[in-house]
Amino acid sequence: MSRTHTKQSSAQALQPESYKPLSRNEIAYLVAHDFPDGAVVNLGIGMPTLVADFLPADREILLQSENGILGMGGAASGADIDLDIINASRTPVVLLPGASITEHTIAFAMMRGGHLDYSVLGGFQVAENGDLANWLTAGPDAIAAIGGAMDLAVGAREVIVMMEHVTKDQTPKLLPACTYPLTAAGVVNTIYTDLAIIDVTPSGFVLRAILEGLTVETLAKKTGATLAISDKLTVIRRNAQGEPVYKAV
Amino acid sequence: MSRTHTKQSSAQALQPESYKPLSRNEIAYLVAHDFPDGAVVNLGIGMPTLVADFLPADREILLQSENGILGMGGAASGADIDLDIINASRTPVVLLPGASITEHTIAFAMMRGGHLDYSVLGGFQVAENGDLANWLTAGPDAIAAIGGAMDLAVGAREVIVMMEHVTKDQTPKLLPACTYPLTAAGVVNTIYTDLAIIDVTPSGFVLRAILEGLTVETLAKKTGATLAISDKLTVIRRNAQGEPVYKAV
Amino acid sequence: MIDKIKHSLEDAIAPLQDGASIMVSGFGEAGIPFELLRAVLDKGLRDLTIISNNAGTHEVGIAGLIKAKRVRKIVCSHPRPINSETFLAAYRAGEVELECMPQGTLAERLRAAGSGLGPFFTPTGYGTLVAEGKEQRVIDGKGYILEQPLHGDFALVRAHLGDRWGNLTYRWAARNFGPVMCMAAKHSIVQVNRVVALGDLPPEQVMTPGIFVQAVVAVGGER
Amino acid sequence: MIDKIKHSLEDAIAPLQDGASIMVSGFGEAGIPFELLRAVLDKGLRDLTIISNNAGTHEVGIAGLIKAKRVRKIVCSHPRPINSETFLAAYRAGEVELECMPQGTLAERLRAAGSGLGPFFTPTGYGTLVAEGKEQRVIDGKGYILEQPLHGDFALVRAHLGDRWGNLTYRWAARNFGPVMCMAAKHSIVQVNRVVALGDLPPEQVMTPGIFVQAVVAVGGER
Repeated sequence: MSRTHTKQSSAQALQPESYKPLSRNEIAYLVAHDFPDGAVVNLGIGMPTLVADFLPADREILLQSENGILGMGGAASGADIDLDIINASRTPVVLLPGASITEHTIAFAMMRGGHLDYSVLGGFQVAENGDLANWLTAGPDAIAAIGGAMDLAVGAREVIVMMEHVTKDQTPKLLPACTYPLTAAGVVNTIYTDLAIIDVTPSGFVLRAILEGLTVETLAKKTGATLAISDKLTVIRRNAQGEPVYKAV
Repeated sequence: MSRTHTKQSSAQALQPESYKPLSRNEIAYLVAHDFPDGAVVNLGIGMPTLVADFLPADREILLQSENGILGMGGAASGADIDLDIINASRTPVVLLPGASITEHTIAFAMMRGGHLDYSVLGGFQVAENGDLANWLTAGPDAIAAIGGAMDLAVGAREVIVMMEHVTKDQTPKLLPACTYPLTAAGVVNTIYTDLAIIDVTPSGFVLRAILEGLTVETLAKKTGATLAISDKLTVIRRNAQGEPVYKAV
Repeated sequence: MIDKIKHSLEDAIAPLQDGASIMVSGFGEAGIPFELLRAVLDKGLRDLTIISNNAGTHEVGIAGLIKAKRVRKIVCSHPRPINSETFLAAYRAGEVELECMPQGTLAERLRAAGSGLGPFFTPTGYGTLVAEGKEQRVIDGKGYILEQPLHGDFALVRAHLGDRWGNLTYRWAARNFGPVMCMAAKHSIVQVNRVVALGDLPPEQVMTPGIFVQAVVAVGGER
Repeated sequence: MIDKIKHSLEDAIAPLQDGASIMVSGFGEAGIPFELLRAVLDKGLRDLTIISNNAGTHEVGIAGLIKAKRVRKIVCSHPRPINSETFLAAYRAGEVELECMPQGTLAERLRAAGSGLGPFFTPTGYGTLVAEGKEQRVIDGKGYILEQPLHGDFALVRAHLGDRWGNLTYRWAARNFGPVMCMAAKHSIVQVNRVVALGDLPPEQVMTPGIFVQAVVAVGGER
């Protein structure tokens, strides 16, 4: 698998506090490396799709797709491309040995029935009570498009959201309550952003890891709701290979 | 297929009116010959199972079984016996070319979802409003055993009941209302007994065909509810081959 | 003799009429019955309700019907993946109605219809706009909403192999909505890559039993 | 690495405890996990709730457990096919409780549990004793009763081939309740005739995807 996360633009201006936000690939790398061996995971469309490229080679992690595939490998190329073997984003993929195919009701029974260990979704907003909004902005001409997001959000044992910490105009996306229509209520367990890893607990947001060079105060300003600090707070730094890491080794 | 319906006991005493009740095999023969070509049929346990032996060779009739088989053939023998290929009565059967196997929820979706043309069931009692009782007698020590009967009774396009016209002690089994617990309410379309063929219509029982030698008056006495007579009433007689027939040819 | 094989697309879709509700299989481009949809377009049918995961892409398939103004309403889970401009333009112009629901709810509503079940409670959509106007219930602390069976007049489905009883197999993930739509529709019409002799499909490998299928037509083009 | 293969029946059933609710696959003798049931008997487990289509026949399998007074309750559709004397005697002696329901309702309640759905309306049993005490509703002139998902701690299932991810195939009509019970139980334990290498089962022919299975044990005896 390619590790293009090291190719991020060095032209990006550093913030005054001298931190470099995580790239989308770096966020994906962190998510990928937090899955335990044997995890069964669904990667939603958008940013979560990147996670497939960073799964650690020393763990067996099963990828499920809403169109009935369990055991997806990476993107297909050349003669391996079969237009009847695609992921949820309609990209041709390969099947791993051990893969299986089912029809649609079983694919969604896997999600809704609690059989997935992790569901990884993109997000517009997450509220401190775990509400997720990721399907419809509040604009008057917005056209509904739900897809599999609501099913993915209700059934998995752990729901992970990957998103930028703030919008392009610096509006916080972690909020006391979502202002956009909900995808599901009270479901999010953990949020991976370009600045931090935050757990959603019964008492609200708890900071698990913060990007190196960024102060908790600055992060709190970029967060729309109260941010508690974990006793075990760690720093996300880039190791000698340029890979983001945050756990004590 | 064997045609053992001709082997009925000739020791049976004839009634004063000189009629010979249809044997179970003869009833099965009549039911089998009323299916149109292409019909999809489920044969319940008990007397309905006999119908499989009399299906006309010039019609293609698909047999469905609640344990997931569509396209059953007759009983298996010798090397064809496979204990994983059985009908609802647990008898080893063969599969016809074109047969398919499904798991249990799909097998019952076929019934409940209205995909079967005919469901053939045994009966303790049938009421003039189409209520069927065939699973539990009213005895104080009766032990419930439902099986597939209730599902078979609700979903098929036509529900056919095969039973003796009266009990061993001459109590009518066609009644104004069932006294035994119901299998399903208002579902029966047609009843084939050892004496007659009776349709269940919105206005009650209508006699379609009556056994040769039996008077309508006698039949009415053996029937616990009002019995209307069809404009097209015909007689069930035995042809030169000893087969029961009732339609003008 | 049971013979569900039709010898042309026109014969296969002969029962369709204006105003019909039509389920259309497919996810992405896998499993979409493009040839049957083209025949529906050519037949000139109008005022259709289309039940499918998407609302068509580019200007073919469902999008072709929308562009020709043959579709009154789209019932789907995701009407705007990439290349959905045909639907979006028609929707903004008020030419087509939209009913949007979660994908798993779409699949399960079809299954309830095909299985003879009534409405069912699902947790998907509880606490969201999807729940509005629907019966809701909290059971053991978890919220559910009541969803209705989704019936339809016809299904147009793409499968791989089919026989004269209507038994089907599908290729890989082109299976998706095919089996449940064959169950749910009153009359299911299936285009296959190849018709095979009765008995050629191993009984254990049949993915849609023929009882759920009314017509099979070969379009060739086996991959 | 995912490796669900267990090397003995004892290992396979190690998580079972007294008082567990256990789904048991099979219809007739096809698909009954006799070897696993024997291991449950040998382990000495008590106070079990058994969820299965029948209540066992002769003195083996479920009937063996009943005879040894290990079963508190049977949840099934048909407790008295031929050769069910063991259950009938125990029931009449008050040694075992019975919950009896229509077979299709049993299958569908298991499916609802495995699919994360709440209760559902079914027409089966409307107007009968089965409807007593249940919520009822008439929709478009047809009566329905509300049935609940049927959860269970464990499933004991017999399949044909299995791999280390838990993917399964079944032989012929021995499939019956296997797939839906694997979905419905918290922990599914499957005896197979043979363990095969990962990748040996063609993806399109897998009948139970490994996600629904927690343990696979070979018992040999391939037919």
